[in-house]
Amino acid sequence: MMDQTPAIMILVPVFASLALTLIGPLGHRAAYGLLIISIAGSLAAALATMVQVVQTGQAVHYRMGDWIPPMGIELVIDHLSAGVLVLISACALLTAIYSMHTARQDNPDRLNHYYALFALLVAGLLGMTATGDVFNLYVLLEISALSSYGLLARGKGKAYYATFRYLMMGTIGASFYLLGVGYIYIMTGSLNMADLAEILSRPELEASVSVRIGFSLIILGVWIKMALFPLHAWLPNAYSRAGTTTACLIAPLMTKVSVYVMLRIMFTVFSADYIFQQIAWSRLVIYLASAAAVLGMITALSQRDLRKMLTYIIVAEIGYLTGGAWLANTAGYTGAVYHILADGLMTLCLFMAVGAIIYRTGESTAAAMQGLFQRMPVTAGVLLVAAASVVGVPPTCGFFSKWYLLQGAVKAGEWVFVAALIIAGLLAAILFFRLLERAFFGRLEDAVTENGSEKSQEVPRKIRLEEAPLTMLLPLVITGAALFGLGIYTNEVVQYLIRWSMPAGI
Amino acid sequence: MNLEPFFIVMVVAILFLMLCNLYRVVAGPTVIDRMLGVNVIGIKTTVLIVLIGIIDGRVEMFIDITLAYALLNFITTLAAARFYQRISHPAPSEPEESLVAPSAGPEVEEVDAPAKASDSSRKETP
Amino acid sequence: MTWDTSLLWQFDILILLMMVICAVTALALEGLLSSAIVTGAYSFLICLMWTHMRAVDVAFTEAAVGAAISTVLFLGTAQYVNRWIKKDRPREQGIKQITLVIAVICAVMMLNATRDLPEWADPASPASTHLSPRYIEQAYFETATPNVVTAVLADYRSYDTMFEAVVVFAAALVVMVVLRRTSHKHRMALHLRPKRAGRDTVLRGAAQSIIPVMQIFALYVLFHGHYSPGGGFQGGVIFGASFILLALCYNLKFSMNRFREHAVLWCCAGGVLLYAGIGAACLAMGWNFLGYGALAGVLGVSDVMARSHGILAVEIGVGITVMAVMVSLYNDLASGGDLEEGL
Amino acid sequence: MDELFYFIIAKYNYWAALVLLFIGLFGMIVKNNLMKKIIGMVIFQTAILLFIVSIGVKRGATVPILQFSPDKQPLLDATAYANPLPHVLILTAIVVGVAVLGVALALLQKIQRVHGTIEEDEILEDMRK
Repeated sequence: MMDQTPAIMILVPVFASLALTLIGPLGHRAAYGLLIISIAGSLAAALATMVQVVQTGQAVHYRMGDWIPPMGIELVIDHLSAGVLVLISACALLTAIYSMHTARQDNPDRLNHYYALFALLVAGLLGMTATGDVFNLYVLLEISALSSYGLLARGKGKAYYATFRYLMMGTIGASFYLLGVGYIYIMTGSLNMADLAEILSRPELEASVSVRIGFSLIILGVWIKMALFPLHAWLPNAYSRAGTTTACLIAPLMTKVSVYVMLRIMFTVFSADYIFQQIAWSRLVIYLASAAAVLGMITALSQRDLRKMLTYIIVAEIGYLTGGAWLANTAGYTGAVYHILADGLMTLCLFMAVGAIIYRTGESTAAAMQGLFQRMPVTAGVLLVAAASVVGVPPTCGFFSKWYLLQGAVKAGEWVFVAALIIAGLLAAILFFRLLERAFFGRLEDAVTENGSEKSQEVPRKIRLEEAPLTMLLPLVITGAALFGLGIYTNEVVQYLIRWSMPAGI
Repeated sequence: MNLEPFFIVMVVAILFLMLCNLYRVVAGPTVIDRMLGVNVIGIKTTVLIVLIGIIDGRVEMFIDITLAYALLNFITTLAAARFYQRISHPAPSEPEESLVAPSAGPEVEEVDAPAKASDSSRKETP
Repeated sequence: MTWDTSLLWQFDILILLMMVICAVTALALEGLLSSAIVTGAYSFLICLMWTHMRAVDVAFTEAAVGAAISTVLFLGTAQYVNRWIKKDRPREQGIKQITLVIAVICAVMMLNATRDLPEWADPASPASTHLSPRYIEQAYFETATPNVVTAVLADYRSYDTMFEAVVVFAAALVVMVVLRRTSHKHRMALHLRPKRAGRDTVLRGAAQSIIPVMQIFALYVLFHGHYSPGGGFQGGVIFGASFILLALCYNLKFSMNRFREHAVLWCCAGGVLLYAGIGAACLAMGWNFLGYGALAGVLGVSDVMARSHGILAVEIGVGITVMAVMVSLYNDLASGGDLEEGL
Repeated sequence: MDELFYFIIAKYNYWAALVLLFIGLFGMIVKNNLMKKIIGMVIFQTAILLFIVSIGVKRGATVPILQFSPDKQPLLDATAYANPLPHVLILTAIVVGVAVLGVALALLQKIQRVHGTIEEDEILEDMRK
């Protein structure tokens, strides 16, 4: 059974989504339970795979249908993908637990279908991460994209248009990816990543214009999917109008998996040599990334809506990740990979905290933060941790990823990126300081008067504890603790996972 | 007897005929013209697929496609006709897509005219 | 330079020209109904192109999907939206122009780069010499399936195909989640949808004679996929189209009485379940996921024949899902989500 | 002249696919009506599929379904059959295309109901309110 874990990990959510479609009459509790069990199964399988990878120090290969790789499809789980797989399934599990109340609030009808799409999205993301075949990646990309359209469209009325735009951009991105794969296939005749890597390293293909165009198209497609700076316009609208559970699931994972795909294409299919010597876009990409980081944070600063603010923070974080990956040195790569994990957790934590606030107060503007510490101390505390991590305060994981990224940037001499990292960090500090000041020192009465006329006429409510329900609080606290945990075990993560996945040539 | 050149000539000839249909599809002016044009293109497509099969020498591999075409083409046409049945009254401002000449169109009843007026009624409360 | 008569460049150029014309027209026309119809013509032409490229399975799929399903879905949606494009409005979106300029630059670069591509239809191109000969030479001996496309689709790359079935399943689910309403108070204002008048005797007669033939043909396409173009997807679409035809000739209620809402949902999930279940059964018997060779013991045949049977079984799964999904998409989109009345 | 002719013949298929691709992209980006955007998307996707199927073509090759000699032995000359792999990929991609099309149309109906229009600028106006 142990050698079947890669397949089980992906299949369990698929089967769960099929079952969830059909168990409507059993009610939402059955659906909720089934979802959690299936994703917990995925997490267990992902952990088992990771343990295996770390223990043997070798990638796990799984041949679908027992066909030998270039002919059949294989799953390849190396150190990098093992980490990302655990991140995906863990985040999904936490969100699933968290969804008890919010999902029902957002989906008064068809909750089980909503959960079925939830499970499909998780299966798609896991499959994208585990696969070793470029075309299979496209199919799974479309599965995760399709299910995310369904999930996002369950938001409030304006979500439909935002989702439509996301669909258009997502289709362009995926189609560019497919076209790029087509170009690569013309020149090589293969689809398997390892096989491609071998063929593409031949000298006659290094100078080929078609291969270069194929690479550019794939990267462009992935950039659209991960919302790198000039291509990010779809993201804030789509994510900020989604329901709470949807936002918690999609916001941390979709963009991070796209970044993972970018790393895969860059370093597994192509090689560091090819990208940094032949293509030589690094400078341009790093400028884009710097612009993303700074402009994302500035835009976030100007938002009043909490959820929208967070989506712009994602745009900024994508800048960090991209910049780190294109720095072409060890520290930069370590920072980027570590930041995938750290940022996944951070974003999850922020969205969960904001979701809890919205669940209790029913509004999502910054005014909802007023006096938060008095009403929802645990949520406010976790929010503080997450904010510290985004800003980069030492014991949290956000600090370490920034540290690596800064190191890498300095080593590469990319001063623009160094400046962008520092400025973005400062902007984040200002952003969260403003919020948390309200949360900790603002008094509730101010909020009541601020909220609108009819409320201000009421007798001021007594300040009482109105913490979110336990199913929401528990995942929130776990995520908050994980931010510390990942920070404390940084060395181990780098040593056992990231160092092993370091591509040759950087 | 080698009939291949004959079939090739036929293919090209049918293609030119198709071009004529395409003119009707592009130029319109009414939807019915377009529908008919597309329908004829569909029929020619089935013929061409068989001819390609003959040229390829394995016509049995191509017959299934033509059968599917013949069956499914009917559905498209029928759907378009059904659709037309629903909206068979032209909107007053856009005479171009009408079934009959705009002047001969019957009185606008309830179909397309309320498109603007009923915008609010179509809205769903978000 | 010799040109095989089997690839007529005159033919190609004419069709490609027509395709470009159709594409431009479809985007330029003002009425959405006309646009949808021209898109149908575009689909005919691309199918012809694919037949000519000897991609019969692809052409078959396009014939089933592009010619029938897409157009019907377009028409079903066009009932519920403003069908006329509003012209002459000021354009102020500068970002679009910038994107367009970038796109044109990309186009020029990519056109320029085609010089580097191997020439069209070259048998010595890398794509034709690396993997594909292996498939062609081994598929028959390893899977007992003469149709190499089916063998690759449902065996060598069956993991992809499973997710292909999952994709259509997901689409049905998403459309259901987005569009369908359970509460009756949001029902579409009925004045927007005039009732059909009269009985369509001729149509009903035609339907009665065509639909059984169609369904038998669909089953033939599904089961004969090993030896001729076709397979689960194409057969499923044709079978689903027979229900759509029923709905068009009678009405939606009539076809939904024959194929009920719950049954559609069960079939949507059941097909994928059959597919993934076969894969999981192989896994349980000690092979890897979707290694049909594991079924040899159960079926009492050789490994190779087991693979052949495995292909058939998963094709049936795909067929069931696709059939149900096509019906479900039509039901939802053509009725605006309330399943009251279709096209 | 012969050179040029040869060059055109050797590449025209890729060109046509790319031209269609950019027509579709144009429709997706510039058109104001969302239905037109969807039609642009369909054209865009099929153009890519056309491009990829073009890879599988071989001169003088027949459909990738094995032929048998009179004594029931398969004829296994790889150059005699078109490349099957692109066909497989495109089959999957067509299905994905239909799925996306269905979802896009469903969203379109919802947009019409919520905003009362499917013209992009009017929707944006409606959302600003």
